[in-house]
Amino acid sequence: MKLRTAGYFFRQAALSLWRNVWMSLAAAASVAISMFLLGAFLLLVFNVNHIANNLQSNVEIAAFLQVDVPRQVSLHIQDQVRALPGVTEVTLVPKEEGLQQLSQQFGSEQDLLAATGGVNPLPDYLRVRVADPQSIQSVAEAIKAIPGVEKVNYGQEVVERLFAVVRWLRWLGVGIIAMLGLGALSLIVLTIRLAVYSRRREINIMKYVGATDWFIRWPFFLEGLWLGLFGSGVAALAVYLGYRLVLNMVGPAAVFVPLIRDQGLLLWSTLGLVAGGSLVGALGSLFSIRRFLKV
Amino acid sequence: MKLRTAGYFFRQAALSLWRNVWMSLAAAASVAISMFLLGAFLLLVFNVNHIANNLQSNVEIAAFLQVDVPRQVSLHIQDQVRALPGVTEVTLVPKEEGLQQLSQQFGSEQDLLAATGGVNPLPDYLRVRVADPQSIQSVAEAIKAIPGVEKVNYGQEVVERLFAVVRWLRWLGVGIIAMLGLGALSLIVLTIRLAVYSRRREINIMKYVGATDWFIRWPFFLEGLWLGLFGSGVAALAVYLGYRLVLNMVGPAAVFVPLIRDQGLLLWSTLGLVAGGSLVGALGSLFSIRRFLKV
Amino acid sequence: MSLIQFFNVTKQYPPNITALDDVSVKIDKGEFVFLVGPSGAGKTTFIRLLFREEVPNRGQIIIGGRSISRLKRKEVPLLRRNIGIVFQDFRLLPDRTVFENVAFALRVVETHPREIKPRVEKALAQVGLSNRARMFPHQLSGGEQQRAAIARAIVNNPGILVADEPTGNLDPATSGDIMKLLEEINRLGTTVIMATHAWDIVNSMRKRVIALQHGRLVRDDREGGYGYEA
Amino acid sequence: MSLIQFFNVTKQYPPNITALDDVSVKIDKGEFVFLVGPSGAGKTTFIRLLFREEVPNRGQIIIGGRSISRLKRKEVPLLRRNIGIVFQDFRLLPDRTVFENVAFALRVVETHPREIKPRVEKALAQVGLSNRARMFPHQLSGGEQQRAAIARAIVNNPGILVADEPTGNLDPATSGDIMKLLEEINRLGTTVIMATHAWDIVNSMRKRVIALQHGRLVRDDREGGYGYEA
Ligand SMILES: Nc1ncnc2c1ncn2[C@@H]1O[C@H](COP(=O)(O)OP(=O)(O)OP(=O)(O)O)[C@@H](O)[C@H]1O
Ligand SMILES: Nc1ncnc2c1ncn2[C@@H]1O[C@H](COP(=O)(O)OP(=O)(O)OP(=O)(O)O)[C@@H](O)[C@H]1O
Ligand SMILES: [Mg+2]
Ligand SMILES: [Mg+2]
Repeated sequence: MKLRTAGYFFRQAALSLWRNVWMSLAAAASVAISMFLLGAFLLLVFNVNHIANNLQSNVEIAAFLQVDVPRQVSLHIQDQVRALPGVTEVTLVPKEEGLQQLSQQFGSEQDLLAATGGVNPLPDYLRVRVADPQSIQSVAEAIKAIPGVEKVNYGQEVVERLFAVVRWLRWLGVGIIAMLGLGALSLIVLTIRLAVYSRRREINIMKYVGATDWFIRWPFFLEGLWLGLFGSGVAALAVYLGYRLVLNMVGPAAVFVPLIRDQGLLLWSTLGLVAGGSLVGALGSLFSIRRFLKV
Repeated sequence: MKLRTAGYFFRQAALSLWRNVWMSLAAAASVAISMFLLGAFLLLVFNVNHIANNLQSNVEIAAFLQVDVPRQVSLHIQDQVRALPGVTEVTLVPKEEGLQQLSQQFGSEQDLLAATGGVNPLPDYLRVRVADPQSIQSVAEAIKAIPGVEKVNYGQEVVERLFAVVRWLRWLGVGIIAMLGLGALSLIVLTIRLAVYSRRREINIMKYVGATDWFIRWPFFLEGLWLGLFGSGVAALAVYLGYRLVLNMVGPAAVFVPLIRDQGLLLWSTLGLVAGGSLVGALGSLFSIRRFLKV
Repeated sequence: MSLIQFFNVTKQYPPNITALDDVSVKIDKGEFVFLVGPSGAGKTTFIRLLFREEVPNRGQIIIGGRSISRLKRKEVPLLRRNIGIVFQDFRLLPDRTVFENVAFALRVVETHPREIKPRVEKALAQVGLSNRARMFPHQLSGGEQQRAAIARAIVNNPGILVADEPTGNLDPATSGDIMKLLEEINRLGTTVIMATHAWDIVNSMRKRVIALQHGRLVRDDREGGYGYEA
Repeated sequence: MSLIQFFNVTKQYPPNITALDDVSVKIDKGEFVFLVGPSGAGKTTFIRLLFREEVPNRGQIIIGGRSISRLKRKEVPLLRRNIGIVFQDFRLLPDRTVFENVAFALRVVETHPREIKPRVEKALAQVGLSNRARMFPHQLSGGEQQRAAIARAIVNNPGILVADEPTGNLDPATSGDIMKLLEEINRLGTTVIMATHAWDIVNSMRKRVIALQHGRLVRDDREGGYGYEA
């Protein structure tokens, strides 16, 4: 292929899009809708995953010390726990604070201490956070092995439950993305096939006049590429702006819904959409004219 | 229109689908994919809503009685609470049981009672469930007004938070369904437009030979209807079987993920898909030929 | 009153092509008219105006006493059903068989199904295509497609038969058969208007000849021959 | 050795139509050949086989010493580029202008852009279409489309020019011009094969005539006239 022929292909693809403008728009709109849905769900799944991670890493271990351990030893144990691999944060809750919390819970602050005759029956305890939620069990066991620790509690049942739900959510997310990805792929390919189908005669004529397969393919390839690029560009823009809008709207109220605010992810996923859409458009187009080239 | 003409239309539409079989399949596949996505997410949103409702109705009120209230009075208060409108279940947790739970929590059962000199510092409390999660606040206030109740706790913060998340989830669900519905609608209409577009010459010729607009429209209407029916039929079947599969797979393990197992909902939503798909197909087809009839 | 009247009809195509230029002509019921002229003279345009594929930019066309530019949208099909047309480019429905293409002209007027088969078969026999009834247009030779188009135009016994170059793809023998068929139809009362380049046919039939050149009417002879020099 | 050779070529279409039946013929370089025969005789089929739109069911076709049934897929375009073809149904690209349609035959052989414009303009002038260069096929009259198709076939100075009914939609004067053009091209060394029903042209030119009937070769005269009775 000579270079000037490439120029001709570009002009030809552009002209063709323009002359079949109505069809081009329909195809591009189809790409845009599919890619928008895919993009929106991609972000949704990312966010759900993010929230789930958030929830998981909020899980704490409560390590109750023996009741009769002096404060000095408590502090020492705290240091020991802090030195364990995977531990990120250790807070010592002295028994006085523990009692206060308990009293508040029952709504009878003074009574509780009074009722026990001024004796605080509670132990000191440590609140421990770990870096990787998956390591929580092993850390808990390591803490339990430290002398002076009476009991370790990380709400085993609840945590297991939470982890199960999160695992389930992740699979669901992967499933949804796979489904939508496949759906978008098929929809784009089908659309481009229909668009190419309505021009099958044109392809035949080119062949009869002596055009090689690649000579016919190139402009269609470029057309598909541009349809994909344009359609998924619109989709990416919509996803981007839509997400910013959601961030702004939910923004202040969403302490409970910690959305991803990382510009990088947003940028990469929109770029991914555009790249994917263009690729599918171009390849779909190539693939679709194949059967009409056999003359 | 004479009746025998109707028969002709039916045959014509069927023939046409068959003679453009490749295009018909592409269009039907497009309908099927769009409707499948819509259907799958419809069920997903229904289920998320169901689970959220479930979570909400699991919220309990803990009503702590005054420490010095005798057991007799506690039982009386329990009856009073049970009589409140909206309350479904009231369990009395005697202070002995309370202490036992607390002791277990710290991992030093005997010590706690011993430490307090055999005196139990805890109050009795009631665990209350309500029918409608929205009424939890008013029920809590009513309970608080009963003499002998010291403090009412329903994890105000957590519940507010849960409710906010659920509200957010509901809106998200509505948004997703609206978006997917619109997307499916547009995709189907665009597909059918492309399919009709490739037959624009045919429509012109019919007009030139003296066919009235309705005479041309009818077979296209039927074609669109069948494409929609077939495509969304396949989608509905896939959704139905897919959901049954998920139920079976998740089935035993999903105490934590209470899915809807109501056959009615499943049936109605799949029927809705089919009806919607057919309608959109038929109307999309009618709408698409309009511009080619103007000759 | 004449069946077809053109009053000062001008038809321009964008950007600035005048396909018909101030043409006035009257054609009576039962006439047989040849439309001649060089390539691009406006013959096909004349025919397109007749069945309202196009509307004139200026002037009036009256058919059967009605101005066809004033037809309502719903009345256009009724006009067309009374005009059998053979298109220069055939315009057969690509995904229907020859039989169905011809039958279509009967279906649009909701002919009883029992009548359709014999009438289509008769029309196909008249153009010599009986053995191609089950084939699709793309499976036919050029001449066969042309004959299928003729069969569709005559099957409905229209009041007016308009044929654009109906023998362009036919050998002389088949052309002769088709001309005999058109004469026969004309004898039974149908008005026939035929655009053609076949000077031998025009010269041998000695019918009315309307000649166009550059969109202008340059000659209108009762019993003319081929030729369009002014 | 002859440029084009048909050895016992038979072509059948489904279901059971024999379009060419055991045809053997040789055409030398530089010849001018008329292909005649009634509608459906197999003329277009003969041409389709030449440029390999179809392949024969039996027999061999040799062009320039190579069997074209044995061409590899990549070689087919090279064959076609050396054959200028005027199709009976024109086959112009609907969404390109006349200029672009003609230029396309140059583009596929990657002609230098500077050369394209003058050569296309020359070809359009030869068929008398210079003033229609910017228009689309559907905006042309039948004869103009035919001439555009002829311009596309000759622009590339092909070694072989095959024309299927190139004057079917043309008036006698334009037909005459086109025939002079084809003769001119032939004189410059191009082999011309032309299927036609125009008995007057065939009779007046006295070139080689190959007559087909029902797919069989019934006559092959050095300096023949129109006619296909065996
Ligand atoms: N849709 C159109 N847009 C622009 N110009 C057109 C259109 N249709 C026809 N023309 C032009 O109008 C002129 C008359 O065309 P018309 O088809 O009536 O010629 P004709 O007499 O039928 O010629 P032929 O014998 O070649 O078929 C031609 O020059 C043609 O280029
Ligand atoms: N694709 C096809 N499928 C089936 N039959 C076909 C096909 N193409 C052509 N035929 C048949 O083959 C025979 C020869 O066709 P061909 O087109 O070669 O005739 P022709 O000599 O060119 O006729 P004309 O002068 O009418 O163009 C015809 O009877 C036609 O019906
Ligand atoms: Mg014309
Ligand atoms: Mg032919």
